[in-house]
Amino acid sequence: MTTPASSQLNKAGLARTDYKGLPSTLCAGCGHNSIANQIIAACYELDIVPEKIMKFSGIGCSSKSPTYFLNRSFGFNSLHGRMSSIATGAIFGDSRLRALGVSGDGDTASIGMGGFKHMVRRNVPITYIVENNGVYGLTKGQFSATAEVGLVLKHQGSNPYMPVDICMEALASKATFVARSFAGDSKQVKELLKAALSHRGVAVLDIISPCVTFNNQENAIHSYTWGKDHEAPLHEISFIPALDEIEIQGEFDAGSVREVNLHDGSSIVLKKLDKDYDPTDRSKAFQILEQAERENLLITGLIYIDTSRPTLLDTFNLVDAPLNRLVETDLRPAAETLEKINALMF
Amino acid sequence: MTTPASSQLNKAGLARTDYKGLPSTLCAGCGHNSIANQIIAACYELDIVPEKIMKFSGIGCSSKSPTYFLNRSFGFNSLHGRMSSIATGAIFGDSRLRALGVSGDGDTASIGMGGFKHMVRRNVPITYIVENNGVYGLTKGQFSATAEVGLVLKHQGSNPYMPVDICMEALASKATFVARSFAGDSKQVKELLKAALSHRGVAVLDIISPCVTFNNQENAIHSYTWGKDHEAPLHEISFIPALDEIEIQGEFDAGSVREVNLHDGSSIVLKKLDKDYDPTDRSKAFQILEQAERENLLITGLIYIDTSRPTLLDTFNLVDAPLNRLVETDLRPAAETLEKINALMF
Amino acid sequence: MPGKVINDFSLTIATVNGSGSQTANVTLLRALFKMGIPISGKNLFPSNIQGLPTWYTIRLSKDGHLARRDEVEVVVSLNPASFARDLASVQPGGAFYYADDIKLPIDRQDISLYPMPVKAQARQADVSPSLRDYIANMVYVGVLAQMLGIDMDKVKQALTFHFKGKQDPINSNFKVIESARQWAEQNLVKSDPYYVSPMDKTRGLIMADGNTAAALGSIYGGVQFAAWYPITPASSLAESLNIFLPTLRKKDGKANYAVLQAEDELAAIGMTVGAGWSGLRAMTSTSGPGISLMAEYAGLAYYSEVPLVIWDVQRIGPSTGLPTRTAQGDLTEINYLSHGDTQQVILLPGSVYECFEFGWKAFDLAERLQMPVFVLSDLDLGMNQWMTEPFAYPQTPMDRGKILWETDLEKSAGVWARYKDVDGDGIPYRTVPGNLHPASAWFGRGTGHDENARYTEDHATWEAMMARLVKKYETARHLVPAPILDEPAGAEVGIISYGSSAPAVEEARVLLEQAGGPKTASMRLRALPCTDQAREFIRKYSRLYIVEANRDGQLKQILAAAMPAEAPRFRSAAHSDGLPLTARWIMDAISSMEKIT
Amino acid sequence: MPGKVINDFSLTIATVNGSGSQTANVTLLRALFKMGIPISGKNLFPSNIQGLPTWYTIRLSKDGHLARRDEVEVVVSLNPASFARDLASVQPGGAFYYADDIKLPIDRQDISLYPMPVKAQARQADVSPSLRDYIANMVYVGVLAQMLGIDMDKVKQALTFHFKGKQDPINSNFKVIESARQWAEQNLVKSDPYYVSPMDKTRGLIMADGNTAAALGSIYGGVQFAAWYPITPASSLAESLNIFLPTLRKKDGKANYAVLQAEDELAAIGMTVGAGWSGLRAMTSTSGPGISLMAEYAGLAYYSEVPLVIWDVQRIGPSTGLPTRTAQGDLTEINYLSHGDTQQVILLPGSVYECFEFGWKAFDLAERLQMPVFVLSDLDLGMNQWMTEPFAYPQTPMDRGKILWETDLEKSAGVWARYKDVDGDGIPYRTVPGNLHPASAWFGRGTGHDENARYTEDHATWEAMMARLVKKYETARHLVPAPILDEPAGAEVGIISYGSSAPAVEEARVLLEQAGGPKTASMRLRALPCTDQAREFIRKYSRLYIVEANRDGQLKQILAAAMPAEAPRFRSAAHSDGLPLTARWIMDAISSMEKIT
Ligand SMILES: Cc1ncc(C[n+]2csc(CCOP(=O)(O)OP(=O)(O)O)c2C)c(N)n1
Ligand SMILES: Cc1ncc(C[n+]2csc(CCOP(=O)(O)OP(=O)(O)O)c2C)c(N)n1
Ligand code: SF4
Ligand code: SF4
Ligand SMILES: [Mg+2]
Ligand SMILES: [Mg+2]
Repeated sequence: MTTPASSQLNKAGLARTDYKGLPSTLCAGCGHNSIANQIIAACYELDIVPEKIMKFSGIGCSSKSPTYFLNRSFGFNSLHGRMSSIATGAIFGDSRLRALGVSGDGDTASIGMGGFKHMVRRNVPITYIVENNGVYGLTKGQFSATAEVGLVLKHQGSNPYMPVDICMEALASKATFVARSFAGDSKQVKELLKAALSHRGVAVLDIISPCVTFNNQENAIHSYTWGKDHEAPLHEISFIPALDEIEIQGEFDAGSVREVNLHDGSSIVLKKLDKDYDPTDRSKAFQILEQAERENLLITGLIYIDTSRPTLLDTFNLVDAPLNRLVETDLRPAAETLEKINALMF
Repeated sequence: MTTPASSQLNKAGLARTDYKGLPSTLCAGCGHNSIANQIIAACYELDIVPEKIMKFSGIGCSSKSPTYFLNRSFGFNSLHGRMSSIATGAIFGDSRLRALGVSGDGDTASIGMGGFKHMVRRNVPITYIVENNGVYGLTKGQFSATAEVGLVLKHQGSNPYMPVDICMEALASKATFVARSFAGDSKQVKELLKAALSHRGVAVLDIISPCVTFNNQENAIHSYTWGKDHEAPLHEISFIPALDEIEIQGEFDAGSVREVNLHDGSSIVLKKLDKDYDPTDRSKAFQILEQAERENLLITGLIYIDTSRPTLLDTFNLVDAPLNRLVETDLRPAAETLEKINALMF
Repeated sequence: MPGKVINDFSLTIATVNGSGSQTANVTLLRALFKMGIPISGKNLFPSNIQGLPTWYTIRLSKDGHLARRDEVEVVVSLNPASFARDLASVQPGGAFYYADDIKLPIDRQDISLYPMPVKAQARQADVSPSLRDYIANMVYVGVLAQMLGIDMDKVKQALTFHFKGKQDPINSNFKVIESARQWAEQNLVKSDPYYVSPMDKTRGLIMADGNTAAALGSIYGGVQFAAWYPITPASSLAESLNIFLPTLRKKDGKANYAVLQAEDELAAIGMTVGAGWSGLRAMTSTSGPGISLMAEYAGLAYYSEVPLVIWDVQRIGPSTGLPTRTAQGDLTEINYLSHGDTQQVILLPGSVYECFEFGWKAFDLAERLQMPVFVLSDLDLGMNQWMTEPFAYPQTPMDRGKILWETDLEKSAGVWARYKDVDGDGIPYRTVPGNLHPASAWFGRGTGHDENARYTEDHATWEAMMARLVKKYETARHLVPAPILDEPAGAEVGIISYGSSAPAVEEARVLLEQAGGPKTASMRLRALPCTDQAREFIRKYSRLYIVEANRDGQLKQILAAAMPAEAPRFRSAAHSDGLPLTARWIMDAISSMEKIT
Repeated sequence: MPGKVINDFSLTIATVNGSGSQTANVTLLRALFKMGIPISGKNLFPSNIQGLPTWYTIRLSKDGHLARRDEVEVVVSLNPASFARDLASVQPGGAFYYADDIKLPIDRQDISLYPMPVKAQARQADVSPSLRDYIANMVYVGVLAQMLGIDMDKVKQALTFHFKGKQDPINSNFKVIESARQWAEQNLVKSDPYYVSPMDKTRGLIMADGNTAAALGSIYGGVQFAAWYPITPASSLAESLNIFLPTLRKKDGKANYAVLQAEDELAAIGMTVGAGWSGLRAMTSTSGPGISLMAEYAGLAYYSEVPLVIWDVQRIGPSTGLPTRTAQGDLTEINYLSHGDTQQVILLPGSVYECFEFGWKAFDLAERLQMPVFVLSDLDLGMNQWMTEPFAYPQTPMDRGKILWETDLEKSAGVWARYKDVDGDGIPYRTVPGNLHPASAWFGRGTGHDENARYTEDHATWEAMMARLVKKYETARHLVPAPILDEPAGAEVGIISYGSSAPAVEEARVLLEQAGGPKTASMRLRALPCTDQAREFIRKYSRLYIVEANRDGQLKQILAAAMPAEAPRFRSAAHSDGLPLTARWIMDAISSMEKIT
């Protein structure tokens, strides 16, 4: 999944190819791939110098994708559910860098819930993307915490729990940037990515990104016609037909509602926020999310933004030079000071 | 902190003393003590058989209190932040029992956040009390996740993070019972406890419970007049003057607002929900919590309730007999079945 | 053409992950098995879902050796990406089958080459176009059937079994196989020596993977509660519970068990501890990363004496490591798991058969000892197909351990103490929630406690409690499964192995003797702490080789710490690269050390 | 009356937790210290905040022994709850001071009894009523000053120091002390032999606790990032960073460091790994339960080779255990921490002085080795007051290890490989974020990787990486602090100790010789893995006693696993009840084992 080389240079003097990563090893048609493409496009169009980005992820198919973009950026594919903490520590190394994290719904909303909430509360300056497919892809199709209640998966039975709404969680933890999009809506994904990358503080981006392989109803799982006859399930979990990524066709305008059919025949309903929606009104944000949940549709767009709150780095009032460039003379107090200290020790 | 013996028997044929626990080892004046007293009162008045309650806690001053009530109940003082999971597993032992958990704000909102959120999502049938003092008591006064932003504590500096609103978190995770009270409002605490204990599903009870010892502003910390002179701080963390528990004086009526002064001179503002407030309206609940936060006051009362959702136990459709009373003949399939299984193994 | 080699070679099929070759491979495996030929099937797959190379290796061994071999004589390649590597992997004199649409250079004259019209055959198949990629896999089944001499009836049987008798898929698949076979008959000339022919060495045996066996064993052990979090290679253990429990353990539609997918491993073990404390047979299953996350709760269970079973289906670490590669690398971590002084009980199943057996035994041990019991399997044992005796129904009644109910407490007039060593075996009595006797309740905690479970900081009491736990561990030594010993007369050297490394060790012993090496005695350890039989074996031999699939010789370290007096005679044969050990490697390792005696 | 016993006894003060006796106790300690008498102060406190018994013991030792003793000669009791126990604890011939308002039976004739009018004196004190309970503690200071002969000027000095020269509190407190002293002078008749008198054995020394020392050492080591989560007995380490960093490390109001209180230990170490990866000197501090929670991330840091420092201020476990009691019980867990094959580097400070020294050295080691470095302190070392040489300014410049910046990469034309063993010491080169050279970036991961940090499942590459890490561990062996050896000629027996147990061992050696026991050589181990000096010592002696404050002889187990050939000569003297080891216990343990040789 590399991006077609474009010789045209941006203001950073870089070609689009300077932003590419290694070939994707995700399934053909995986929503995660289109998101990686939009990250490349957004960084290219924002003239970001790749060396000035730090990439982070946890563990999962989604968490693999940081290797599929920005080869020239430092990055860390950390532990399952623990990207929040490693990123929080890493941003102190050189405060001039921007952090970009890619996680999954399992990685963030299941095992990573605690760390995610506290990262948000601290307003860690990071663009935090959740590639949300309601399932554990890499471990082959168990429920994640964002799975629909009542969803039935092979070998898993029916999901009895209420789904986690990542945007609602971010909002409850006082996120300063909360947005949702759909992997198939590349235009919106790119725009929101640009906004997020330009935001000072934590920017939570919940991107619905269907898993072509596992997010299927049991009854629909891998059904094929044998010969001329009717459909019958193929009990072959190791067979994954190559499918196309779902792309929203035509214009999807602000304020409108769009039903999207997924590979397994199920569908989701997206509602794009109106142009005149005010994303700075937190109580309104709660209201629309709560309402959308009742009406069982997914709000997309910039749901909430607050540009006033200091970031975690701001609160530490650090020296201007990057901490990781400081040397012994900066870091080791003079010998005299130790005498004073010893004197304090009675 | 034992309850005065009352010879009067309740419908369970028990005296109030049958509900008591060991003497408290918490500080005199600790809000947690009054809550323990109300738990005793509530269980006594609800005619609950103590053997039919399971007590749980994590680690902290608050988490010690389950030993200060219901000596005749089974209980487990588990790990810091991990009461949610041990309780979730334990309720399967005998579904006829009621679970009652006591946690702290650090235990629930810091280290325990992830487990807490998922327990709530699963609608685990438990009365989950958070004795919320905005500080780590047992480890001597560090910030907890519910500490006011900007609060200054000895050796900790100023708290830069936004506080966690436990009721908001419970609501976001689709709790079926969300309430808040103040330890000094024993009447309300008891009433809400009774409601919670009668609820089928997760009942989250956030009780503001001031720490007399550590929840102090640095400038106010342990100040005393030496001789005739003005106040000066006493740098003696090991000196804890015996203070009285804060009790709200007189009637605190529904709908009214009350400012309460804490031991350190700081104060909190409580607003009791109106009589006509409808606790079944979830969007309304979000609204009042969000608004109260902006107005920097604490809503008390039953904030939200939903009696329709099945509990975690309901979703498993278990046999009627308590699982922990089943015997080999119930649990070990017959020998013939294994032959069938072996045949399946090709 | 050299003499035929019959039923004694390895066959590797190289395909693309996600292309659906599993049905084809298992069909081959089943057909061979039904022909009575001893076989094992190992799947080498990448840690992704679609598009990367994957290999499936079937070893045929008329002598019944089931361990992995490095050498492979017959290779089938359908994957351009691994073509060169696959070609190079064929033993001289071997056979190389490949899809004829792969137009890549072939530079070997020392092997037989067989192109296969995979795409063409698939196109003729009368299945919906979306199925073509899948059905293509059946082509090599047909070609191999013809070229190796696989009985087509058995192939049909295999398909019938796989598709549970549904005629449509059976026929569509078989048609493709048959026409491919015919094509081979007409177009290929056999020039390699590798053949199969019927034997009678699998009668009465079954094939299964260890995770399925472990789940079934747990079910026959009466598992009542399982909390888990998905992780390769352990997931299929819990998923097998989901598959088999409903049919085996429901009473008129109602369940007497609960399987719960937790939000993470911290919660999974926490829930399991809660269920174990409340009197249920409780288990969790995970792999290395999960074990690390379970460390804190494992310590609580050890010290508060809560029974639970923890399965660790090991993969190679440290850290995330290689999720789809095997190892025996979690032994030292688990032996010393959690802070403070702890001693953990560990079971080491050495076969799929024992995965079932230890599945139920682990509960008896955990409830008897009132402590966590760890069962260490691994990816090779857990996810690969092994030939085995049918699972044996538990020979002994369930042991629920020392539980007091209302009637017991009435007898004792409510006099009892939760942590008192009444019987001198270090194991106290316990009550569980729901016991309505007024004296039944006690308060569990991970903090210091006295015999009545009351909090105390008294140092003598603390030390006494900890000493009793040592006594309990000593009791465990006499209850855990004894090792499997093979001590031929005149053996000078002892070999100690465990788990999935055992088959390779047994084969290596044969090779060693054939190569004129020393006669060896063998002990397959099945549990820690060491039973008396194990200690005796260790004391007996002048040189002890400890064979294991890890880097640091973990069992050797544990044994040295446990039996320092014997430690100088220990020698480590440890090696870990993600693949199961081979007999050849073991034999080389031992003989090189033997020379330097 | 028997002959005077001067400067050689123990004094215990029994009060109620939360009553504010700390100032009084420290004042006594300081006054004695300023009199030149070698002393140590140990606080035995409950795991709660107010209302439970608490004891403070000052040992005076003219010979400079600082370890805990079981015997106590002078006892002060202000707590009715512990009165009986306190009374019983006095050695025959000793002295018992008690608040005269405690009306409890006193049944001992073999000791001197001194009632003190604590309440009455406090009432006379001219302080606000709310302070009476606190000031009452000054009464026993005055009484003891009179009865033991403590120099009142030194008492005044102590108060002045404590109240940072503020006259009001100094005077109010001193007044109470002085009037109590006068009361004692007029009303009490000395009948016990215990006295203090000035010496010159503390000149140039300071007193401090290990956590403060560790924090200061870290600051002089240039700590840039610390993430922590509160836990007894480690909290005061991070809190001391908060206290001292602002004054020592701010440049015109701006900080070149960050201390962050995380939401839990999983996050604390995660943040620390992130900071270490990004090129900062990063640390976290915790106790046993935190270590267990850090297991997974510790494995990631080990395998992805991220430098960080982890302080474990040990308390007794397993599980929550006794949070306010000490032990050396996390050694085996940490040595084998995390799943898969890992080898951890562990520093073992044996004094407050070394807490400071290892505070800065740990960073040099971590950045040089690019791996986690664990420093194991404990409650006794970390929270109690120890006499020590003043902290020594780091003798060596900072070692930032193998870091490549833009200029380096320009020189090499961007040619480098993150995980290549260029120098043959197993340690690769690294770049850190912010390096703007286009070739600088690499992608960290806990999954299998090659020399260029690219993901791979190749088994040969995996094994090579793991082998290099073994080489790195071997390099570490030559870099970690060497043991402190004392090998008198003619010693047959070796004693190995570490950490806070060392002082008791040194005292025990004297006692052993006095008791006609064998002449002993001593090695205080200061790090794992064992340096050559340590190995040599271990090879040398016919019998080796390994002394430690845990149940299972954890160091002995680690050494047996590491040096199996020497293991038969190891003998464990391990004991753990939450209190620091005493010389008497060690001497008894060793001599009993010596007899049975
Ligand atoms: C501690 C730990 N537990 C479990 C796993 C196994 N695991 C790997 S990915 C994954 C879930 C991934 O789901 P998600 O985050 O939604 O990503 P997706 O694959 O769906 O994109 C799990 C459970 C692990 N690697 N580490
Ligand atoms: C894993 C772990 N980390 C840290 C601790 C130390 N610890 C004990 S109680 C506590 C915080 C308690 O705060 P809170 O839950 O608010 O209870 P409170 O004492 O304020 O009532 C901490 C951090 C622990 N016991 N276990
Ligand atoms: S399994 Fe699902 S999530 Fe993973 S790569 Fe394939 S489509 Fe994407
Ligand atoms: S320290 Fe605070 S929370 Fe703890 S017992 Fe005392 S008053 Fe209560
Ligand atoms: Mg997912
Ligand atoms: Mg608190």
